[in-house]
Amino acid sequence: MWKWLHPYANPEVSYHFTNKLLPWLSALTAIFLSIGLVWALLFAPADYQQGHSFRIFYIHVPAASLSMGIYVAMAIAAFISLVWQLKLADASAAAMAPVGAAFTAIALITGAAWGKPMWGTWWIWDARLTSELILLFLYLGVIALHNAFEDKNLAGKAAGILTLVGVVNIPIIKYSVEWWNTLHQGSTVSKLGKPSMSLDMLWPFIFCFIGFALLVAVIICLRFRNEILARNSIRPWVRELIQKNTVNNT
Amino acid sequence: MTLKAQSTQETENLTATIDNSMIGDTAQSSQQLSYRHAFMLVLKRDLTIAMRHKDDIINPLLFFVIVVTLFPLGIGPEAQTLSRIAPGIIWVAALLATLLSLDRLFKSDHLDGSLEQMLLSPHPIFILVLAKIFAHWLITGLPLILIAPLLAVLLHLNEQSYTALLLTLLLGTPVLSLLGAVGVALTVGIKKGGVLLSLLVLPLYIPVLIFATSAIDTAALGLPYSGQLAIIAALFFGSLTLAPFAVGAALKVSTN
Amino acid sequence: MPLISAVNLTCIREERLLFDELSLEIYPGDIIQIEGPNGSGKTSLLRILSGLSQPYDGHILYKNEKISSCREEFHQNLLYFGHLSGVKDEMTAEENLDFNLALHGNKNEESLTYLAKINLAGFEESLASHLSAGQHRRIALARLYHNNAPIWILDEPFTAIDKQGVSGLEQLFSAHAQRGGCVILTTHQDLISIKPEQVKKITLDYDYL
Amino acid sequence: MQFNNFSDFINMGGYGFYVWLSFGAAALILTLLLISSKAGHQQVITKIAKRKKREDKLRQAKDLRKQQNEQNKTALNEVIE
Repeated sequence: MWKWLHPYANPEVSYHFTNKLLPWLSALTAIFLSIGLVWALLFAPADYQQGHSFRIFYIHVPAASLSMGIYVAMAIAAFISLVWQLKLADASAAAMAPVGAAFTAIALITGAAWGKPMWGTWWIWDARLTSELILLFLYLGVIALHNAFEDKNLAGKAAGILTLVGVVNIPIIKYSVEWWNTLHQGSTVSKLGKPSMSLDMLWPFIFCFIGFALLVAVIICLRFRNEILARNSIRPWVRELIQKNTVNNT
Repeated sequence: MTLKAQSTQETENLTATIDNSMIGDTAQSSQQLSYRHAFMLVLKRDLTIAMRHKDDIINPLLFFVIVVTLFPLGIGPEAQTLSRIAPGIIWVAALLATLLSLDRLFKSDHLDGSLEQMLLSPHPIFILVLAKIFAHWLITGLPLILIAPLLAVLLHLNEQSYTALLLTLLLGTPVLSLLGAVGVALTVGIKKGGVLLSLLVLPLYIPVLIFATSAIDTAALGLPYSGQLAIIAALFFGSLTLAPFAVGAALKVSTN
Repeated sequence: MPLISAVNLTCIREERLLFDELSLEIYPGDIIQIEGPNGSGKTSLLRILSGLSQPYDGHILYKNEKISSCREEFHQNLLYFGHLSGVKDEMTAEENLDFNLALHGNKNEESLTYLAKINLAGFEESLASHLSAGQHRRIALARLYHNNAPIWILDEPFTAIDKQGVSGLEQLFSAHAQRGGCVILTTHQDLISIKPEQVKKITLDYDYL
Repeated sequence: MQFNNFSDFINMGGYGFYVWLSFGAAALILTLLLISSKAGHQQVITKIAKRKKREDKLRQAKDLRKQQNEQNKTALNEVIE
């Protein structure tokens, strides 16, 4: 596997590879996301209990699960960069943090907007919402640490350590918040039951989920590209690239 | 650019004539590198420094007392309300007081260069870090535990909860020091690391806060709270084994 | 066998290339003076050699072994002295020296004589905060007299040291080199009492300026 | 199609505000992120280009100084000769 991976560990190769990948990924994203969203908004049936407010589900759930998934991916990248000193893993972890934070924020906002009609309040200290909020704090910490260091390599290492500490803590935090929530659960708040999904709800959901996942990939690729350039700014290939770019522009 | 420093011929002649017994037999002239010795060495040093710099001990303690006194003034003096929220107040105040004191854990050592020397010592970093964290806990955590019952009286804490309060603080404050050390180690090289530190560390403190306050609440009802204590103990041992390594790695990054 | 060698070091600071593909070998008996204008990477090179900083690329060998794989042995044989002296204000001169020696695994029976040798006799009991900048650095440099570490890496050791102290240190360096140790140092002054042929110079110059 | 006309669609069975708030917020955040990520590429390139220009200038100045030094030297040698 390492042999196969090796050429991609070269910044120049992976920069051009990402560049080639981007149009295809973007096209796929556009297809899946437009089908998914139109289906979810126009054609999917309304929930028998929640009515049309159920359509928030098609953003909220993908955003929430992606926000967790991105953190895990970031932790894996951080681990690789710390153990094998792979600078590209560092760049990818740096590219992921803002995307993860954005999806966490979306999950929180849509959660609140869904909660208002369902629970009658914008915010409840529901276990899932609370752990999502804490996840946002963790993301913001990682981003802040990235920005606090002037040297990008050091920033990557420091943020990597924090990410790993965070990923050990996430299950503990999640468990403690759930446990705390059941302990303090008032009887007035009824939790949303797991919606029993019919097929005509499941399909648009699948399309939306894949669409959002692809969108995540596109944004991460875009940012990854920038990170590679910024980290290799003194390399001759970057200099050449910039020479070409500036000539083309003028 | 390639530079090569070549060995001169004279040096070999010179080394032959001069007694070089001092070089090369480091193992004999140095002490055994025992963990216990290294631990005690750093612990003794940090405690000596703290004793000569007493405001380091007193200021966080005063902060703790003042924050706790502010709550009744803000909420109202009803004994019932106060005793209901007392565990939370005491624990949040303890958390903030620890956070306030964390900055000094590595900052002054970083500024005067002794941190570099520690990283260059042949002793394993984690043992030195552990000694520093233990010293920090002795200086800030322990006084908090000693003064907490007094504040609990001010807040009308349920009489059944005192043991639980002390036990949770005894097990929980070391966790605060250990996790906090990771945050400080990450931010020690940054000029304005103070605010960043709280952003990094406070989310990690949430589990301790939840289980500790819940143990105290449960004790107030006269129910067994050993479950929560066991979880805090697990958090303690978990962070005791993992945090020193994370701190060591973070310090290497910060002093780079 | 070189005591310490650098292989293909590349160092980037603040997105500036300080040196690229730098290799050097340092043998017992070498006194190496690293020269260069401010900001040319002298301190960075010393920190990389001591293992405090990670180079962007390349690695450091101690007796042909990577320092990351023989950390304990390397650190036992290394004495690094940086810009910051590592002296605590809250402790006395003697306590500081004792701690610094013990931290590096050395016995500290003779710390009083070392302090006397570096001209700090009579100040053993005074808190470091009451001493001058030069005396601070002397406390740290007193470790040099307990010389069982063959590799000395000294960053600007003469800063704030008076003339007499400087020549004392220089004699100490050449004695150390003759005993089979090596000294790597940066300084803006010329070494006076060490013969020029004994000193090897490495000049750092940046590419982009 | 679940809706008879456009105003029905906007109304979302009375939940219009919440549904459109969610979709709007998500769209806004994602578009901003996408734009900033895309713009970042050009920003990085201009930044590096600027630095390159500065370094080129410095190098030229250095070469010039070298040339002048050499000229001075040869002039001096001529005088001596």
